[in-house]
Amino acid sequence: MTLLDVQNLSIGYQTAEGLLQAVEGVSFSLEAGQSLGLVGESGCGKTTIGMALMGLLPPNGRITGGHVLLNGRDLRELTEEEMRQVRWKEVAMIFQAAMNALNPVQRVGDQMIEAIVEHQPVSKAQARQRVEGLYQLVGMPVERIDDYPHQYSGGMKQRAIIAMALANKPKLIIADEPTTALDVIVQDQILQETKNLQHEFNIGIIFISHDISIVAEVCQTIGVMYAGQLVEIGGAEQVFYDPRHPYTKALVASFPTLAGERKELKPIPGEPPHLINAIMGCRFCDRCPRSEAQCKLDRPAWQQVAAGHHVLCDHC
Amino acid sequence: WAAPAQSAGNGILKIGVLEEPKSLNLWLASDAWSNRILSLMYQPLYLREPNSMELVPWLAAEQPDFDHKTLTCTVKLRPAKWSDGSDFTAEDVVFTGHMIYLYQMPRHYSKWKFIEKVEAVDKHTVRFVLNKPMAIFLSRTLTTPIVQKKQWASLVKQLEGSERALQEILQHDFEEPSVTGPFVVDKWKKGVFVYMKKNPHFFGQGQTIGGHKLGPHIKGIIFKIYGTADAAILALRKGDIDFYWNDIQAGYLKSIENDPDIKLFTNTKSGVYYLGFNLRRAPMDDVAFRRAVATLIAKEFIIKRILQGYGEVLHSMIPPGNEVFYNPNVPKHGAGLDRAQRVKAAYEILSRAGYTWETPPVDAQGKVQKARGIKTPDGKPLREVVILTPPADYDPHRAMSGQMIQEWLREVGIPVVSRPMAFGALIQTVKTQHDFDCFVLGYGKLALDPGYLRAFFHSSQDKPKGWNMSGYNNPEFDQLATESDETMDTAKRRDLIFKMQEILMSEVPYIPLYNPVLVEGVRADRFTGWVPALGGIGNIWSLCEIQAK
Amino acid sequence: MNQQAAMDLRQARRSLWRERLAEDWRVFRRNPLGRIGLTLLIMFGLMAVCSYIPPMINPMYNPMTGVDPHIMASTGPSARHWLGTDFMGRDIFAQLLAGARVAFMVGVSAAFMAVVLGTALGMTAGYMGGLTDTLLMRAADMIMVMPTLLVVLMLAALFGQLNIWTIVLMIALFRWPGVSRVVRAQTLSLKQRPFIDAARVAGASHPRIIFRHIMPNVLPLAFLYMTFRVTSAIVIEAALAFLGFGDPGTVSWGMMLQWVWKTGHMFQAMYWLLPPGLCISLITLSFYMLGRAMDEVLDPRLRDETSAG
Amino acid sequence: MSSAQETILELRQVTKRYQTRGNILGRGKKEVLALNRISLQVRAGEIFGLVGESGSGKTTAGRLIVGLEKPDEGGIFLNGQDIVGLQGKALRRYRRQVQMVFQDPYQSFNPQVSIMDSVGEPLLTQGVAKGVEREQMVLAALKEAGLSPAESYAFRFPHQLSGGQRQRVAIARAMILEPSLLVADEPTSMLDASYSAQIFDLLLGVRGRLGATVLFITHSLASARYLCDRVAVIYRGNLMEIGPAQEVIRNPRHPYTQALLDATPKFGRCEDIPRFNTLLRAERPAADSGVGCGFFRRCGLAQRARCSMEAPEFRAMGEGHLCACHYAEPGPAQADQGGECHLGA
Amino acid sequence: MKRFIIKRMAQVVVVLFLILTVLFVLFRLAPGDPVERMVDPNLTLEEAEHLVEQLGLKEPILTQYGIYLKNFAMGHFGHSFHYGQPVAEVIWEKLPNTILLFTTAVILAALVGVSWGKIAAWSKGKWKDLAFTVAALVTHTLFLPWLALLLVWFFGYRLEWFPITGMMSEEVWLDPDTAWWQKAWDVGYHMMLPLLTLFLIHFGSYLLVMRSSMLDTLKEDYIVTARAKGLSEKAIRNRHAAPNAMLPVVTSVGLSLAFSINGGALTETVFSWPGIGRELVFAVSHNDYPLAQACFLLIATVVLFSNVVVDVLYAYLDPRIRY
Ligand SMILES: Nc1ncnc2c1ncn2[C@@H]1O[C@H](COP(=O)(O)OP(=O)(O)OP(=O)(O)O)[C@@H](O)[C@H]1O
Ligand SMILES: Nc1ncnc2c1ncn2[C@@H]1O[C@H](COP(=O)(O)OP(=O)(O)OP(=O)(O)O)[C@@H](O)[C@H]1O
Ligand SMILES: [Mg+2]
Ligand SMILES: [Mg+2]
Repeated sequence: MTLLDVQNLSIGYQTAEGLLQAVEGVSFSLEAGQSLGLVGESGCGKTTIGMALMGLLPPNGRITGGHVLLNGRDLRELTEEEMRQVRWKEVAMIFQAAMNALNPVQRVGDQMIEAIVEHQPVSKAQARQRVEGLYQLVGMPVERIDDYPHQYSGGMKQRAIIAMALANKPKLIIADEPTTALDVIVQDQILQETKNLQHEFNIGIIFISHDISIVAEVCQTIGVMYAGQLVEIGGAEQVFYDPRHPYTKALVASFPTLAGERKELKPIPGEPPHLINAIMGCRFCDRCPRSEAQCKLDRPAWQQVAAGHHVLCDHC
Repeated sequence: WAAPAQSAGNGILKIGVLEEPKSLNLWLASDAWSNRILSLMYQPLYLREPNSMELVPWLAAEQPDFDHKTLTCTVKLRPAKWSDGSDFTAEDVVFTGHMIYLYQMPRHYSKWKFIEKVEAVDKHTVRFVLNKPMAIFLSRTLTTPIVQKKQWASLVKQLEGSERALQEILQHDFEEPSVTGPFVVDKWKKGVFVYMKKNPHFFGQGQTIGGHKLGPHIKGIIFKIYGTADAAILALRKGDIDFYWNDIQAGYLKSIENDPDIKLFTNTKSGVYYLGFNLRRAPMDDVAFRRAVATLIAKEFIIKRILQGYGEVLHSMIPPGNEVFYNPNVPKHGAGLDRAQRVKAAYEILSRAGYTWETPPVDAQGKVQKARGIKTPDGKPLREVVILTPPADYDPHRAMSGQMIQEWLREVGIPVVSRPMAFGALIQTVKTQHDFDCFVLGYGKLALDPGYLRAFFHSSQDKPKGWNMSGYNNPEFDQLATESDETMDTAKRRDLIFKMQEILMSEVPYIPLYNPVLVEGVRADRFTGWVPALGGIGNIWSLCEIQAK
Repeated sequence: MNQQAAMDLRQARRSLWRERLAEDWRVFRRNPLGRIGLTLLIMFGLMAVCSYIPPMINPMYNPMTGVDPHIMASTGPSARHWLGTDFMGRDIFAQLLAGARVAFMVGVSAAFMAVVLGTALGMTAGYMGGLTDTLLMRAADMIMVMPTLLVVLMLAALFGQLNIWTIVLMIALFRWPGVSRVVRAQTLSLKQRPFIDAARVAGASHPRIIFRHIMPNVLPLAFLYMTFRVTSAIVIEAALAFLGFGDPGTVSWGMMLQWVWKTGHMFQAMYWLLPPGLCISLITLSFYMLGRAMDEVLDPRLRDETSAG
Repeated sequence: MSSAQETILELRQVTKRYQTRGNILGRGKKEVLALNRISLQVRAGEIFGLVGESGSGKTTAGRLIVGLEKPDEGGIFLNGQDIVGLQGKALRRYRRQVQMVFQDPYQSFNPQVSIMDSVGEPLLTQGVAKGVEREQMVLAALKEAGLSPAESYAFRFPHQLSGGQRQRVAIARAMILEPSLLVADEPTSMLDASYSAQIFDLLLGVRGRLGATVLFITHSLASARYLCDRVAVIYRGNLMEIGPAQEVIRNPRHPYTQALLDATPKFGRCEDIPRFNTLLRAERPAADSGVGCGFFRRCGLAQRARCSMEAPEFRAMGEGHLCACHYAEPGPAQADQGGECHLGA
Repeated sequence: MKRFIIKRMAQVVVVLFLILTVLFVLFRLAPGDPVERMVDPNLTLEEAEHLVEQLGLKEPILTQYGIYLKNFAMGHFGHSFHYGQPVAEVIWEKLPNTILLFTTAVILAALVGVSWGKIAAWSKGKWKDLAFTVAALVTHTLFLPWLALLLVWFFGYRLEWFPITGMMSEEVWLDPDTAWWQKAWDVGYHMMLPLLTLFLIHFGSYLLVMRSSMLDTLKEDYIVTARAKGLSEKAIRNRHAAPNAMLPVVTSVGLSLAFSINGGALTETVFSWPGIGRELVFAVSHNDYPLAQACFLLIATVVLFSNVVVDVLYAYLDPRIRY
């Protein structure tokens, strides 16, 4: 059964200048135990989607359309109290800024115990035992449970958060740039661990990053986002070896690699559009080498280019 | 909420005051607030009777027997007891005198230093020997409060040879001072109240002294300390207190005048508020200038407008309430004149003295006009004169008077500014530094003995921190003052004092302005028998005579 | 051609600043606190300006020395005296207007001095570091723990005769440490910012770094602090006057309150008790609100939020 | 690749220590060895890459080179002239030749100063040009950096530009004096991939058109490979390996470089990338004095007796390829297994 | 920690010494001597001179300074000119009253201000926030003496609910039969208005500081984490946001203490609450220098030590700080 089904999700932020359409018409689905990567440059709405899935949009943010079905249940129809039950029990999140995601004045262990006790009928002592187990799972010394966050290194904090995300054995974890602030070596270790844990517990993961290479390493399915829209989605190989959308192509082409010949990088000219202004046609057309006059006016439609490989472009 | 206790019923009088006594040490606590309490405790040999203002024997048994030839005075004492039950004897009087003399007790020493000898003739007779005749002997020396030898002797002994003996004495604190007065302090909650209970050993209990049948008829007095007048007035209105022992300011009067429960008493004070000149400087050294200023000041206006009627005009440095020494026939500059007449009179005085104007205050037709360009007799423009006054919050009346005087003097073209100055600074400038032109000050509680005239105007007092702030120097006056000081015959002394007043008012180093009237309020429904006196109903006689209704 | 280009550039530069001010103004205006504060302040400003008018109409409206010849006691509002008269027959409205002038004078000049002093010392301490920093900050710490009102009170009693300028000076002398601490912290953090390094790499000298790079970033903060200091200066002066230690020759609102309190009109002369206190409170409030609003204009997070996207 | 072979910049045994500020009491005060006896030479006209993880001392090296800081020991030579301790005028003159682009484009501009004045500042302070002339030069430089129309960018404040634009402005500012050496401190680490390609292009242009030498500081092996002629790998202030970019990255000899390469996420056709599976240990204690091998704490090969006491010498591993490891041997890399590619695992 | 405290204490002592010296210098620099200001025509010039000498005001300055320091070190603060009593005794009588009033008010204000500030920030933009913020803004900026006078007028004069002065009714304290709780009740009853004044003035500032600090905290990532964990609103507010938001409040309380002491003195003066603040104003206006000096020093000491306490408290609340 489909774990998560996002249909036509649109999200707007109310700002001083008007409604900022941060996400528009995004659809994807995720099977249990699978991983989906969302890539795209800064400000394209990745975090916004993640937050919307958790029901944690900031006060000025609002889902303006679409559905989010978790195990067939529409999260948008849940009351705040029901949503609260869903959080962390069914969907957990690993945040972009792990450094700041832990409360600096509470012991790390207590923060994890809190997450368990809130959702499960266990005593604090039992919860603590569980936390100790989790620490071992993510390879952290158990005796540091009672430390404060500032006594941890960046990698340890990130591990602690991963452990915390696993605390209630959720079915879905949203990982929003979990390794951005880390060194490569630590990042590598964490990514490996994440993968192992995912397999072990059969967890669905939505992995958000602006770094294609990281997503490539972790995810089976990849969605490429641009200016609030999902522009291409498909299997990892499909997307990277056979990118169809001009943006995806440009993105892949602008990324230096370690392998192969030193190819020339092709920068993408221009800047992404302002999301405040209503955009009629294709959002990428101003920067697209292949754009035509018509692109500006017509809303592009989804094309299937291969099984499970879809592109939001009329010309591919 | 807490209902006001019916104090009359239990025989306890409640008095509202603004400050608590400094201490119960007689030698330290000389201020008005301490005095309210200490005057009920420490008693003198003689006391003024409120109606006649005559001295009547108090701790003394009869009028003093003064031998003018030998300058010896014998005083017979009443059989009285200290509050600790021991007898009051001549030794206590002798001891008090010695103490004052020995330590140069501030405020008392000058009243005792001319005493050659004081001795106890027997247990109830004291003999004083003076080294020269002294007018204030009867009125001031013999009214010094007496302290108990038993209580102080050990301390005095201890302090023998000490350098700072006076300081030690002033800082000495008794839990329970032995006194002879009608009340003793029973409980004192600092900053909150002082409770005085009746002294069972009070010598006057049931006696008739000076025509007054003395009680006290009340069990005790609670002095409630209200830091602010508004609180005290409110307490009086609510009946929390029976008597507010302080001058009620005009602002409050409106709200209590028509209150049937409150009875107001209006009495004069023994006070002088005046404008003083610095005679060491021009143009204030010119008597014509001073007279012109005196002429220009409309004292009635000040009384009517600034004091809102609560005051009397002063024409002499001795207030009229001091019937014995007040000279009604001194020169009264500008009395009864209206504004234009004053200007004309002043113009005449000044121009006769040689002052000139570019535009004189009075034109050829005799009409008053705006004066300009006044010049002194030597042809120089008149410099600006500054009148220093206390600030309005310290005493709005004086500050405002300064302002009015400024306006009036400008009418004849004298350039004046009135400048309020913080009180401490004012005293410093005027009394110590002598760096001023004119000032407005006043004394609210002058003694009835006019000895202060000498202090204020004798040339020997013209030094930094001396009381002759004007720098007045008149050998004739000095002569009279010294003579009057040593004249013990009242009639003769009165002549001298009259003459001194005449000289002063003709030369006007100070221009007396007004003597405020004191308004006090009591609850009409609680106690009766208040004794009005110069200085108000708050006096020992009242407190010895009042009875619950 | 070249001249034309130069002119264009100059114009572009000007419009750049205009835009920036306009943007600041927009942010400021969005803030209701700022709008209310500014309106109130303009009102008080008008009062201060108008304070010169009543004495010109009739000398009896002179706030300090003018007395109504027909009135001998405090009276309530009337056509002749809009807010009534005080115990001597002086016009309360005229006093209130004069009080506005004094409040501005005291508040702005004391705050200005405190802020100039605080900024200069704070920047010196922050930029120089080392011993200078330690000494200045210890001094600041020491002054900071003193209750200003009580200190000035004590000095007033000791040295007598305080005129309004000495009061202003003393307030300034005791209120700079707060400013200098903030400015110092800001300077320290600015010093660490890469753009200072960038300027150094560009070859900028120390004075240039201080005045061109640090100062413009510190000044808004200093200006912000000035509004808060204005309130505290006004309050301190008013409290001082209320306690009877003010300049006896100046009609300030605190002085008016003192008169009503000390002359025993508290219970019957509401018309006299209310206006000065209300004015002090409102002017404090308005400067405070202005400061808060400016705080939001200056808050970099806010600016980044609006500029993002 | 590069034809010019003369050395423009040389670091000789440069050591830099920092005192970390403890608390108010001075407790917790530590000495950080940011650079430990680093020696390297940058040749004129090349793009030289300095690669390392966060905290390895890359920025410190850059700051020392532009004279923002002084080394505790050692010398820095530009065209043979020692620049350590330059002051006042001399320092200012030196900075006409050496400029820097900072890591964080959001922080390296004074928010109160317009782009025009920021970019024009070096002209003013170096007394090159004033007034209209200066403004024209700024406009030209902005155009050069790919910001056109330049006028519309010049009269803006930094916060009105995107990160990519700011970084281009930063390059314009650094290049306006036409320095011979440009230190670019991770100019793209805060930017999106699509922008970094633009910046790379610009830097290549800087080298190409203006003939400037570029010291490119980065944590990413991939960008180093793309951009640089030669690279140096440093770890916690210690130089590990140095050599031609392609050589070092495709054939790393130092365990640390190998580990780094292993850990770098790869994508694309990565079959030919060897995998070393270097054993990394959890941190182990070692003296922090700079003796011994800098990588000893984490190295799986290291033996306490040798590595913690004896600093390894640089030994040639190939043509211009030096490596500081007791256990490194010249010759082709010995990969555990070839080409595991993580794509879509 | 211990070392930190000791070091801070040493700093406090140094600063106190400096203040002491400054006070001494100030009082000697001041024109005139205290006796000069006793305007009493009964006090003759001769007597005044003698008194000045006896009070030790004629010694050489350095001798006076030496004596002054020695006395302070030994805890002798001299004798009050006004009361003639040792200053320490005067202060000792008044100090408990100040502590009672001031700390009660500050603690109450802090409790209410902080909890309401918490709620206001939590419901930012809603009516509750608006009401709380406006109330805080208004009370915070009210001119304290004026507020006090208004309260006197309204509760004391109009409604006659509360006494407007002093701290106890004499009936209660004279009656030997009154129980302690009656006395306590009586003091509390008298304390109502000054307490209300101080409370109103302070609670606003606590509320505002807490509110803005809380708003800052709410933007932090760990709050989002807490939300994501599915914690209840209350738990997030009280367990995660509030403790962090408290940190700046604690600092600001420490820093504003000096300023609130001004307010304390004004309140005590208006309500004639027999405390240190009023005593200082009284001493100053009566030229009682030893008393004024000691009161001031006491206040400075209290402020300095409270700052140390605040630092320690801060370290206790924030585990990131370890001295
Ligand atoms: N609270 C908010 N109010 C207004 N606009 C917002 C808010 N949060 C985000 N945005 C805007 O919504 C858009 C999408 O933001 P989002 O944080 O989802 O991007 P992102 O893809 O996660 O970017 P990054 O890679 O920088 O994290 C951006 O343009 C951003 O400016
Ligand atoms: N001013 C300073 N005071 C104290 N320590 C410093 C200072 N600057 C740098 N360090 C320390 O020196 C070491 C090297 O820092 P540096 O900034 O050069 O690293 P980097 O390689 O540029 O790292 P990053 O990739 O994070 O920019 C680090 O451990 C850092 O903590
Ligand atoms: Mg994001
Ligand atoms: Mg760096």
